[in-house]
Amino acid sequence: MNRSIMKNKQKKYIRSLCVALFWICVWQICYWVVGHEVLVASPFDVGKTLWKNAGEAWFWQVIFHSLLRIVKGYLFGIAIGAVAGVLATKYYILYELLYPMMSIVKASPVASFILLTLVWMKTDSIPSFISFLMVMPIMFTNVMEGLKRVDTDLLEVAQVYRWSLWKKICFIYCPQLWPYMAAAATMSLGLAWKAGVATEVIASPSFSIGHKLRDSKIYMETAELFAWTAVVIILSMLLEKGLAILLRRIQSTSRRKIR
Amino acid sequence: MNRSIMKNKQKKYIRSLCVALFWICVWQICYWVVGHEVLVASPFDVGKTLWKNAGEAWFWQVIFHSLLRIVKGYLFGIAIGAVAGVLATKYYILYELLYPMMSIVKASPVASFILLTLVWMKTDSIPSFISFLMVMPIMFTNVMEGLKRVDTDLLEVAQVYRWSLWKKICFIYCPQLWPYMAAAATMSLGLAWKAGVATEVIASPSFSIGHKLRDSKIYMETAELFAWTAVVIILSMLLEKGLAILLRRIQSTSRRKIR
Amino acid sequence: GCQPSKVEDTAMENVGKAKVSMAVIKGPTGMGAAYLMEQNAQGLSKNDYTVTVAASPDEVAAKVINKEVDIAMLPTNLAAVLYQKTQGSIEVAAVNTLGVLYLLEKGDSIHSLADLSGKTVSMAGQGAVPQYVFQYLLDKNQVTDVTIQYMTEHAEVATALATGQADIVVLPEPNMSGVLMSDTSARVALDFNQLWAETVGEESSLPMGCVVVQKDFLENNKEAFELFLEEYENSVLFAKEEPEQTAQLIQKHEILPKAEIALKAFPNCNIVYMDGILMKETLEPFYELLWNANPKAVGETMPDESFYYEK
Amino acid sequence: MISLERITKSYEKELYKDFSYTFPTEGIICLFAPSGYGKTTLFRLMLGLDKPETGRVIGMDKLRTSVVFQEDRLLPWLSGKENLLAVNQDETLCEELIEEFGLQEDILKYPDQMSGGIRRQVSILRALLYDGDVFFLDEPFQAIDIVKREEIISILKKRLRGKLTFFITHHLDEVYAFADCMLILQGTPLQVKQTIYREDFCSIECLYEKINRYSPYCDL
Amino acid sequence: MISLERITKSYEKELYKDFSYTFPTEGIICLFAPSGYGKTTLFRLMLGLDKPETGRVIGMDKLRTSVVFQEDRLLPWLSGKENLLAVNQDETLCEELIEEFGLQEDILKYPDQMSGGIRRQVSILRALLYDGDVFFLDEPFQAIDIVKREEIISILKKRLRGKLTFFITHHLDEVYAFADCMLILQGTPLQVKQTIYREDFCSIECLYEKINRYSPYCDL
Ligand SMILES: Nc1ncnc2c1ncn2[C@@H]1O[C@H](COP(=O)(O)OP(=O)(O)OP(=O)(O)O)[C@@H](O)[C@H]1O
Ligand SMILES: Nc1ncnc2c1ncn2[C@@H]1O[C@H](COP(=O)(O)OP(=O)(O)OP(=O)(O)O)[C@@H](O)[C@H]1O
Ligand SMILES: [Mg+2]
Ligand SMILES: [Mg+2]
Repeated sequence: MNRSIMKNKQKKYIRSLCVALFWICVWQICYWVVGHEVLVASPFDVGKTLWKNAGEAWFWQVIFHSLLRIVKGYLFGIAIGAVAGVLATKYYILYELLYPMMSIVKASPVASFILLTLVWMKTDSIPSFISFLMVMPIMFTNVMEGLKRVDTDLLEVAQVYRWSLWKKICFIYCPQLWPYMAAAATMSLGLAWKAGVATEVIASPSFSIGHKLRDSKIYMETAELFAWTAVVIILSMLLEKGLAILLRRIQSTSRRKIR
Repeated sequence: MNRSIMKNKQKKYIRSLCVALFWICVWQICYWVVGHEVLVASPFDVGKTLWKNAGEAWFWQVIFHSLLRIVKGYLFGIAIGAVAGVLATKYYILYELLYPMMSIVKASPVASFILLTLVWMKTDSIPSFISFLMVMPIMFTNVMEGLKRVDTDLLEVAQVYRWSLWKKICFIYCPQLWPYMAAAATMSLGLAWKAGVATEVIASPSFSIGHKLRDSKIYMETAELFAWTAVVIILSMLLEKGLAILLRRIQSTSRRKIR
Repeated sequence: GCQPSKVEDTAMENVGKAKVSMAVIKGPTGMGAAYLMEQNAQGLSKNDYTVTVAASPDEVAAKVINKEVDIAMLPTNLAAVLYQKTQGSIEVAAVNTLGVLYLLEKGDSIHSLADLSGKTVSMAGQGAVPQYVFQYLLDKNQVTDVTIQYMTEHAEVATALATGQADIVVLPEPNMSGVLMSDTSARVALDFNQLWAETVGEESSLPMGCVVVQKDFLENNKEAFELFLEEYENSVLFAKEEPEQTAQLIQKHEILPKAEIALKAFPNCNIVYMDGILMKETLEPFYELLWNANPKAVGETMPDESFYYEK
Repeated sequence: MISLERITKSYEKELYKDFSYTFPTEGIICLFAPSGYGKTTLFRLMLGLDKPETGRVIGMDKLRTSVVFQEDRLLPWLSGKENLLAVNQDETLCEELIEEFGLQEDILKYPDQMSGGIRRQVSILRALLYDGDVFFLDEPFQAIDIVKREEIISILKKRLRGKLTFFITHHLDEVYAFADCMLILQGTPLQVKQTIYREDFCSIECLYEKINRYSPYCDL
Repeated sequence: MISLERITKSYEKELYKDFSYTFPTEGIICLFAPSGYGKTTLFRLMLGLDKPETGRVIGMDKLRTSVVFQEDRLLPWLSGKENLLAVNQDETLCEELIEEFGLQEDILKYPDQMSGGIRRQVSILRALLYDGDVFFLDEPFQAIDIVKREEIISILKKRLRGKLTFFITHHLDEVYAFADCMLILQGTPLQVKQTIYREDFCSIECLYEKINRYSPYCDL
């Protein structure tokens, strides 16, 4: 049993490796086809740059600070979006008030109120704020959708057996909201990350991936640019993986099967 | 009956008006609090600017071109995301290949490969492309999630009664995927719109809202900036409303209750 | 210190010094202030400065509007716009950067504006200073048959040059250094600063960056501001005399990411210190040019007398 | 005392119109009516899950209710045991009941792993464990085999003694074995046509005959 | 001819072990076993919805199957009529059957607006409309009232003549009224303990006695 699991894991790693290799090949071919180092850096150069950077302390500091900023905004977005979704479902008047606000948040281009945010916030917190704005409406929509589809049959069970609100939340609402919230959390993680980094490019706080991207773009250091892009992508994948594991763990410890 | 419906509709309009008034009041208060015309324009000034602009032909041309660009990207994103989601669920190997690509698409900052896209594409099509990139992974995730949760009991019914694939799609898959796809479509509309306009700000094709936003920002014409932002928001809301009506119509003509 | 907008600490020996807050933009306009910032950091300056190194003009503009900073270094056109938008609550005290625009080519065919005739030039900045200046220079020199291909970003122009999609481009610092560092076949063909002098008059130069000050601040702290100007002029002089050392300081204070880049870009950035009548005479024709091209570029009206600071 | 006062309720057709009835305070009352005539609807009205158009239900306010729904309605993400404990934390009573039902093994499964009959038994267990003042059993013995059914009936009879229980079924043998009193309802709107008490049941055959005599379904 | 060859299937406990049986080619065969012993599982194996661990099911490949699942499994987003037509476009047969069942009104509703008994009848209708070669009826008469049940049994008997039907129930009166042959299964793993043919049914009482005599549940 144990051995077969190990073998399975090995197999999975090998497959992941193959996939990674496949995409790196695609990249290399792109490089050959384009034929300009300034446009597309070769995987090899990018690897070298990454390796060089990884040896330096500031590299990790930059990553750490960017991560911190964006994850902060993300978590706030998740929390506030969920709460807003619940309240808007419960109180119709709040829905009427919040819905246009969410549309505004979703639709208004950052460029429009960057001056405003610059006045009110430190450059450090703008990326957090933007990733917050990215995540919140997604969570809001999905929580509302999930609540709309909660099984009324089971709510009737709770009613006749006089369950407390708390019990209803634990046993009926949470398990049914879970997939919607999980989907929203997974989906918005990458977006928040991307939007956060994009804002860092504009607002450029000093220890930030966005700042590095900006500099390497201005000075046409394509290998550097691709290396930082790779960092962004790898981090995003790691975050997503981490989130998936976290979600799975939460789900399996609390309850087994959630439809 | 008919009269009461009309009364109901009137009531709804009045309520929407109240909500709009509420948010305009909030805005006006913001304006007073901030106290700098350059930072926050007054609703009155913005209204005036809008009114002035609306009288001119180019205003509508700009809107039309931006709309066209972004909606094009959005529709492609919807279609390709859905197809990719279906295929990735069906063929595991495709999932393995597509999943990292989706992560990359979701996470890689536009700034990193805007240079690439600028070389390969006309400025005109970049906003389409970016809103496409915004929508596709959302649709992909939601379709995969929806397919994972298709009721196997009903699939067994289809199996014993030997339904064709087509029938299965019409009667079992579509109705159950519908809410997931509708949520993804609604959710991503605003985001695509915002990302599209943001890209227009950078890539500035000549007839574009983004171009106007950029100009008014460079010249610090706050009223103009807010007016164009308002245009973006109003259009986004109209699009969302339109989408909601469309979705409801499709749903009601085809089937009544979709859980 | 990992604050994004770097606030230099001024720990010691500050008794009796006036507190002054100042904003600098990363890039050429900030380079002249490097030595001052260093002095300030060591407590050797005559005022007690709190310096913000901002990433974008937007950020500085926001701080000026909000009166968070007393002194700011800005692009000249933005200074004029802000003057109008704040109902004249700022003054311009000095020009600190001259023309940073250059015409680059691959090859060796352009030696004067006239050589551009019949060629295609790629550039960014449509509807902004680069376009207006370039157009003005072309018009004044009666070069009419130049095709200008506008691109969206300076970085795109640089890429186009590097990949051979464009042969002749107009680029500002610091993008130009980027090109020159990665592509040895590119050559600086024309210096807009020089062209300007040739076209407008020997004494004139093309002002791109300036120092502005809040009027409110001036009312109460005239001496402190005079001290600042003195110190700043020194700082600029130091930069011109000791480029290597300044480059190190520029890196240290994060005005540019690397000392080598700073050193390379240094001669092209035309850092100066110019105040009083000379400043006014430099700025006015420039604003007039912009105003003629597009009144919005200077905030709809030409700045009046009270815009110019007098000692 | 629970009573219905001039209740009206309709979906398309009128199920109840000015329907009034006063139920006894204890005993197992079987509601016997054709499919789709409104038995479940009556339960829902009494439980407050539906509102009547006019009229009201009296005497239900302060009563705790134990319900076996027509469908099982177990929470699919909880195991059988967890489903029970969600309703009443009393572990000892729970264990005792599980043992009485002989479900020690199956109770640990999740609803989608149980057979139909076991799911049904867990529903009944849930109602018993909650131990309400009034029981509503909507076809509780569906899918339960004959031997098990007899056992469960005797457990229920013991545990429901002295309480009021409403019971819906379509099987006369279940009525005969379980009910104290049988309300035969018929017609649209539904009306009580006949009340038969336990002492008049005699035997299943005679019950069958009695019902045929009053031909409750002749107006179908 | 359908037969099972040395079938093994287990969930936790072993439901079938080396189970072999050959069914007759026509007639209504009732499977009678306690709850949770594997009747539904056997249906699933025969229908190919589940795979046996070893052994195989022979003779099902080319047969069309009509199934009434233990749960209704109607598509909730289609009305009753649409649910029927999804299985067979034959409008006239559909109308005819609906009329025979007397469901003209209720068939237009959506499943969540139907009563339990009506949903069940629609399931049966669906199976009849598809008109497979083999019928699998898993407790088809749940929640259907006695009069309706008799009517439906006679319709089914008429329409299933000459076909093979598998039928699961826990009610002897249904066996007596409907089945041609009764397989009594018991034990874990499940085994056929007794086969009773229609000619030996005599009467319900005597059927009940026969079953008691063989006490199929004594090993519970
Ligand atoms: N939500 C609803 N919408 C429309 N009609 C409904 C709804 N609920 C119930 N009905 C109708 O009300 C009638 C009575 O339904 P009810 O479930 O009470 O029947 P029942 O007596 O419990 O039948 P059964 O024995 O089949 O369970 C049915 O004809 C049904 O179609
Ligand atoms: N997916 C599953 N996972 C685990 N156990 C299962 C699963 N499906 C069925 N079982 C077990 O197999 C046994 C037989 O189930 P089955 O549904 O065949 O019973 P049945 O004879 O149809 O009973 P009933 O008369 O109650 O419907 C049960 O004990 C059940 O717990
Ligand atoms: Mg019912
Ligand atoms: Mg079963």
